[in-house]
Amino acid sequence: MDLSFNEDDVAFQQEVREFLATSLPQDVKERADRGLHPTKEGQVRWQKILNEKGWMAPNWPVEYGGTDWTITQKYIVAHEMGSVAAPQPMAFGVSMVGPVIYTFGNQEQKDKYLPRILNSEDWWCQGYSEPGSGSDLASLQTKAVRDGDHYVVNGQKIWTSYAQHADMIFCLVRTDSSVKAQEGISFLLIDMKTPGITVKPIYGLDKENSLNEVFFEDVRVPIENRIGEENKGWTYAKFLLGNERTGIARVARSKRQIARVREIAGAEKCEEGYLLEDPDFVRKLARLEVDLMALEYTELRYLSMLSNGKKLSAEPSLLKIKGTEIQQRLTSLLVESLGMYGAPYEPERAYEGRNETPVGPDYANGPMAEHLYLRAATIYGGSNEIQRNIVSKMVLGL
Amino acid sequence: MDLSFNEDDVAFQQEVREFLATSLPQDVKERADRGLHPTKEGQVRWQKILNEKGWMAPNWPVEYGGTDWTITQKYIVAHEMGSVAAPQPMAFGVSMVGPVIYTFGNQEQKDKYLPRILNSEDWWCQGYSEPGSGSDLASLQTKAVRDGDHYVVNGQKIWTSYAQHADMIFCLVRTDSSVKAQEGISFLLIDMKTPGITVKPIYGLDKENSLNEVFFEDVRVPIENRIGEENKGWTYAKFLLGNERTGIARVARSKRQIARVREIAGAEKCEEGYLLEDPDFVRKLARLEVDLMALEYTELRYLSMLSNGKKLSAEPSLLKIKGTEIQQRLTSLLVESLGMYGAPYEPERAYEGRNETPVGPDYANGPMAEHLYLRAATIYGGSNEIQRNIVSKMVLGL
Amino acid sequence: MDFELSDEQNLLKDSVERFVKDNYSPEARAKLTETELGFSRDHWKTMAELGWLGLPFSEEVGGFGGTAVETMIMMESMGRGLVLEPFLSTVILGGGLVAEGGSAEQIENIIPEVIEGNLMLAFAYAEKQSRFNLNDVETSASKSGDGYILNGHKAVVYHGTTADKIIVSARTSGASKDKDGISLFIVDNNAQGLSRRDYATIDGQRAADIVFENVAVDASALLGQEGAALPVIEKIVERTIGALCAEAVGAMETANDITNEYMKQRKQFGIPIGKFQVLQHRMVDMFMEAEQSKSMSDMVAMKLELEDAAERSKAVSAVKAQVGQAAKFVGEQSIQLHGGMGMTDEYSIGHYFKRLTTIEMLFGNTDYHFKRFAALSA
Amino acid sequence: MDFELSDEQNLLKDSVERFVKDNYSPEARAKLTETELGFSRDHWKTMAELGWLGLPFSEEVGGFGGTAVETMIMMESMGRGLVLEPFLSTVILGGGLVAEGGSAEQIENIIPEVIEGNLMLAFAYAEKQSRFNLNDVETSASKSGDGYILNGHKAVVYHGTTADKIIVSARTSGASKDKDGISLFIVDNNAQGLSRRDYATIDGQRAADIVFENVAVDASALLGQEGAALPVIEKIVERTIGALCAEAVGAMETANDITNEYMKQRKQFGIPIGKFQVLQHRMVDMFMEAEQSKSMSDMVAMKLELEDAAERSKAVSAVKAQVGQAAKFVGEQSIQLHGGMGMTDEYSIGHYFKRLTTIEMLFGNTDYHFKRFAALSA
Repeated sequence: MDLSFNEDDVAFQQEVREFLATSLPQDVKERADRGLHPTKEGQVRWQKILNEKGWMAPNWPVEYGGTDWTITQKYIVAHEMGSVAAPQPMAFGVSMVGPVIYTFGNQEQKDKYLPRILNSEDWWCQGYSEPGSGSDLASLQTKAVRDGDHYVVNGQKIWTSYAQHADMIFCLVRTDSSVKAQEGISFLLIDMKTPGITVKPIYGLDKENSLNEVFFEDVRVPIENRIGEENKGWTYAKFLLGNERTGIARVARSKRQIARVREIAGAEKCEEGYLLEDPDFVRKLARLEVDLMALEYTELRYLSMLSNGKKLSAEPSLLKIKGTEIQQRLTSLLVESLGMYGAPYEPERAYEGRNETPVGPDYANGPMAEHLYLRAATIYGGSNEIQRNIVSKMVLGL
Repeated sequence: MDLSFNEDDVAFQQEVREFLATSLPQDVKERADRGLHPTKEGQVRWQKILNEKGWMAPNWPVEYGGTDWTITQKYIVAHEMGSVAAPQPMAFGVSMVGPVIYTFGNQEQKDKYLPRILNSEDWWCQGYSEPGSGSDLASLQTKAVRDGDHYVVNGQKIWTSYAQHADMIFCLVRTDSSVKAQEGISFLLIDMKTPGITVKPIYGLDKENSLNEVFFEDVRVPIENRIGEENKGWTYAKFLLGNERTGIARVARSKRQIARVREIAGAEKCEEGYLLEDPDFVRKLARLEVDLMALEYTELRYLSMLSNGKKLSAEPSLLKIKGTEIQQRLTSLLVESLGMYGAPYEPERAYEGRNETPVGPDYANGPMAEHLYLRAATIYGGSNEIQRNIVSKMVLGL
Repeated sequence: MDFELSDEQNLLKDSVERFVKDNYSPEARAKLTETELGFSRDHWKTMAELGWLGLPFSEEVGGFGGTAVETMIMMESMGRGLVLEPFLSTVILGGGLVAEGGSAEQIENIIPEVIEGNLMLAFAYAEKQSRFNLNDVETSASKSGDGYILNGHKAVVYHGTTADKIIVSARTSGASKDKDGISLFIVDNNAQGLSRRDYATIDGQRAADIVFENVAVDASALLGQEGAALPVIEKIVERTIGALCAEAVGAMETANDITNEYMKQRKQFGIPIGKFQVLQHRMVDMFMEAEQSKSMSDMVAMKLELEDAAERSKAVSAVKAQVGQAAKFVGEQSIQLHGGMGMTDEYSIGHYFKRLTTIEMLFGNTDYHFKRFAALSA
Repeated sequence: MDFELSDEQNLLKDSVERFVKDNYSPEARAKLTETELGFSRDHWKTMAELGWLGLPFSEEVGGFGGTAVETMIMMESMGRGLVLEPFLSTVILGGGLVAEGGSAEQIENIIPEVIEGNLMLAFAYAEKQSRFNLNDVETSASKSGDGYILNGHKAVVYHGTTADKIIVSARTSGASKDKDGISLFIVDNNAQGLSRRDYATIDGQRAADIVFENVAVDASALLGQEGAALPVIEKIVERTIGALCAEAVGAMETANDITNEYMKQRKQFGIPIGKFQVLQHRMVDMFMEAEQSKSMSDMVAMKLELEDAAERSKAVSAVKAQVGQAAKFVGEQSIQLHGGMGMTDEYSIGHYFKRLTTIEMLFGNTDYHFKRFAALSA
């Protein structure tokens, strides 16, 4: 057992710090730090910088462009990026569809898509959920019917994050309705410019457009855009969901949020001093910090087990559950720390053409938007209730 | 809407206070205040005093010995008794079997048992739970077979509180195994001195004997000891369970516990002052007080609805759930307030023949015993999980 | 002891519920929130016609002499529809301050106009540094001839956007947190030197930051005795908290109804999600929180009439703390149980969540009131 | 970064687990708790023979030079069986104080005897007024010739009943809460003027209140530098907290295993109660608490070797707070999920609950350590 950094680790940490100090664009950092949705342009600009450095896809195998970092190095990068609010690359490409492609795709697919993901030429989105299928993903109804060299896709996806920016969507579609729900699903990669695709914005609790509905009307998708075998899509989807859980704890981001709470509470007056001296506030912050520390070391312990060749069952669901609960408590505390200035709220588009910034102290711009948006954190990617079902079954055998 | 006391109420409150000041035996009060199990002798002595005053059974109809108090008067009595730690009469007789007898019993049964309950000549216990039937009460297996003018009872009851003191037990027994579980149950009153009954103590978490197993081996019970009709016992049992919920909130007792927490925390040193000044402790205590206040006014609101002729569904389950949660938080806080002196613990019988009182400050004797014993509060009388099932079904229609 | 409504009170309740049912469908409300004004002047007229705007005022000035119980009834029903009209700001808070602290002349000039629906009010009390502390006042009012000159910045004045007159707390003497030396002034919203930054709030309402830069007012603008306004402010803010908690009760009960209904309709894995025990128990906990809040809200409505200020204040903080906890839990879990649907601005449940979120914070959040309760209990 | 055990460490773990399996069935443990002694001298001998009593001591004095990681491994396994022998009191706490603060002579006289199993120790630090504050010491040690005279009352000295020597914190100078002026003394448990009140604790262990009435000791009884004992006490108490948290992890994991198994066996309404979703999720939460505690316990075992005292102290308080919360939740819910069966003294689960309850309190409860953590983070 060992928690220490060796000399190489310390040098690496220095390299990461220098890279971030010199390369992270200020505007990108600021939006991320406030918890606002990224702009497409800013996110892509930053991802291209990361890719130039070779750090776009640390978890990929080296042959496809990964970094071959030790878990200590990954920890260092995650935490250094978190502490300066450097955004992670959008997950849909590099963390979700990328691994599916290099694991189950054919050579052509690998050659075509992986470099474009690394260099952020394609913005990917995820076509999983449908109006009738939330937690019960396998009940999806979007149909793909073979017609010569194409599938003809009809149906609707929903809750599609950033579909309005997307160049590509990876979709679960039903290719066989005569078998059990999970057995008739295929995994397609679809160009968003294909005729018949319509994206309709959903305005969220935060009154911003990050979610969308995506409609498919006789959308023709070449069969070479199918991953793996027809009707085996569920296997690839499950692989992806498992993969999605790594990093879902978002420890580094939450650490930065703790620092933000301290910054704000240290500036907000309260009774005779500052909010940061209020015993109730101090206690809530300490509880969060300790819970976050417990999560951090649990994540590290699991990573250590994996890198020592041990297998995990559904333990990573714990990271999702605890991670999202902490994120929500943090945005709650951020909003609370604003006092009355938690109430003013207008979406970003309301400021278009106005020569004004949001009212109140500068740090009041962000927390409520993120607080509202992050209500989804315990819902998406398998709600926390579903995660507990999974642990109950897989780990506890109940 | 009106919360005020009228002149009569104020006079009545004065009467109650005087009665308690002059009539409540000091030894009985002290055990109750500490949260220790009552002795049989002390409890009976106190109940006889209450009965002499005519206050043994406030909730009974006047014709059987009730008091015809308004809800305000009941509130006053409960709260005055609570504030001086006067024990309530044992529920098994006066609150449980009594109402069953005057509601469903025949004249002979009423004449025979009700006066003896009022004057504490019979100590009753409750024969419901069995080893295989906890939350699933209707699955009980104790059999009663007709043999002439008698039932012959065979089987076992468990978790029977104070059976070691009891003169009588009211029992649910199976008189027909050929029908649906609830339909073959009868309700019998059984003399504990009947041959074939064996009481075996269960030592609880508190290492005291308040719970027991009761074994029935060919126990002959006269058929006139059956309440109502054969095989209709479930109806009476359900009536009783509904009845049991009134008063289950134990608000007055919890108010007294709040006062005890204040007494102890006001005497325990902590940092530069007393525990009662510690912000964390203050916060926990304030939360408890507010939660208790919410429970108190919810109970009153429900009582007000009932006395105005409105019907409640499963709302009283809320009183059980919240009341027991508060009781447990209170004993937790009491134990916590003792600091290191929360650890020493020996059952009462360990002191027999020793010329010693428990170690530590005098107030340290009691809280841990009650804390341990009250873990059962969220289990017995239908666990809090079962209560939530009931509310879900009956109130929310889920 | 009696928690039942009188026949008259039941009529009032029915009347408000009918208004809400007729005018506050989720769609209708959504439209109103998108308007410049943020509410409907027609609704306001209706409220005046129905006599609601005169509810808490004495009969002498044309009011109905209602108690906090009538206010509770009205606010609870308004909470069901998340009503947007500034009843709380104008009638309970602004009107309450005038009726409680004003001279006979001020009352005569203002209250009948409020009752008629011709005059709207807002109370500017919070400041950047004050958090929830009512006696933390740095805005200054310095004597100048017969009148006063106001300077300062007031934060997040609910309905300060549309009020005709702003009631401002300002310091006429003492240091910034002194209890003495605070005075109230009635200022025209278009007074010289007054500038406003208007904005929307997350609960779909409107508020403003108001800056006073050498705003000159007459002696007649002083509301009540110079330097002695704090007890008046505290009393009226406590009544406002009671009203706000009643609104929260209505909002919670409705959020629960909506969620409960959704759980019966929405199917996953082939069965309604309301059949999953974990979600059932969550819904039971939400129901219990609303029940407890309702009991406390009823209690405080009765206790607000108490003469004993300490007892009254303790009850008010207890209720706000209970309702604050409940509002947070019910609001957040309503979203959770709705899943993705709960995340959309279009669907109604999110608006209950947002209003409950602000109610938790307004006039002191849960922690603030637990602490105040504890201090009053010590 | 690596959380895996070495081969040697795995051997140690297997060895302790075997000992627990062979000697600590619930029935065997129940019998031991009913004895006068409260544990088994035979087991103690076995532990000595296996070398466990020398685990944390340096090789020079006959120990194995183990780190906090080895202690964690041993305590975690002991926690599984709720082992009663005074390993913590004698080896980690008492032995730790001697090894850390003692003179070469004291170390030589005491540690080998501890390692051999011939000498038991206990640490008397708490006092009636001190709560969890290690520097709140009123017991006095006044110079008298070459030696000292001790006076005072020490509260709840775990295993003070059976220890051969008591290590006592006493004030040689300063006021009652001063950090300077605290000294440690090694006192024979049968010293003239020392009187004991022995009793059982709820976790089935033994403790004593010890009164010192003019107890005279030689200068050689002083452990470490006069008046400068607090840093030594803090360091060793922190190691003890780490060990105690590891014990809690073992106890929680076992309580969870027992409960999980019970949920599979126990039927209600015709099906195992483990099929009810609400109970499943409760069990998942218990599992998660234990997992988080395990991670923190591992972490602190590694961090206890740190030189940076502030960083180490912060980690220790974080772990104790996390484990305290988890212990309370897991303990209480284990009882709840067992229903009536959980309420009996005969069944094993209650004993896990009780030990977890005391661990939450010992050396500072959850609130205490959250506060300490916050103070160290400020």
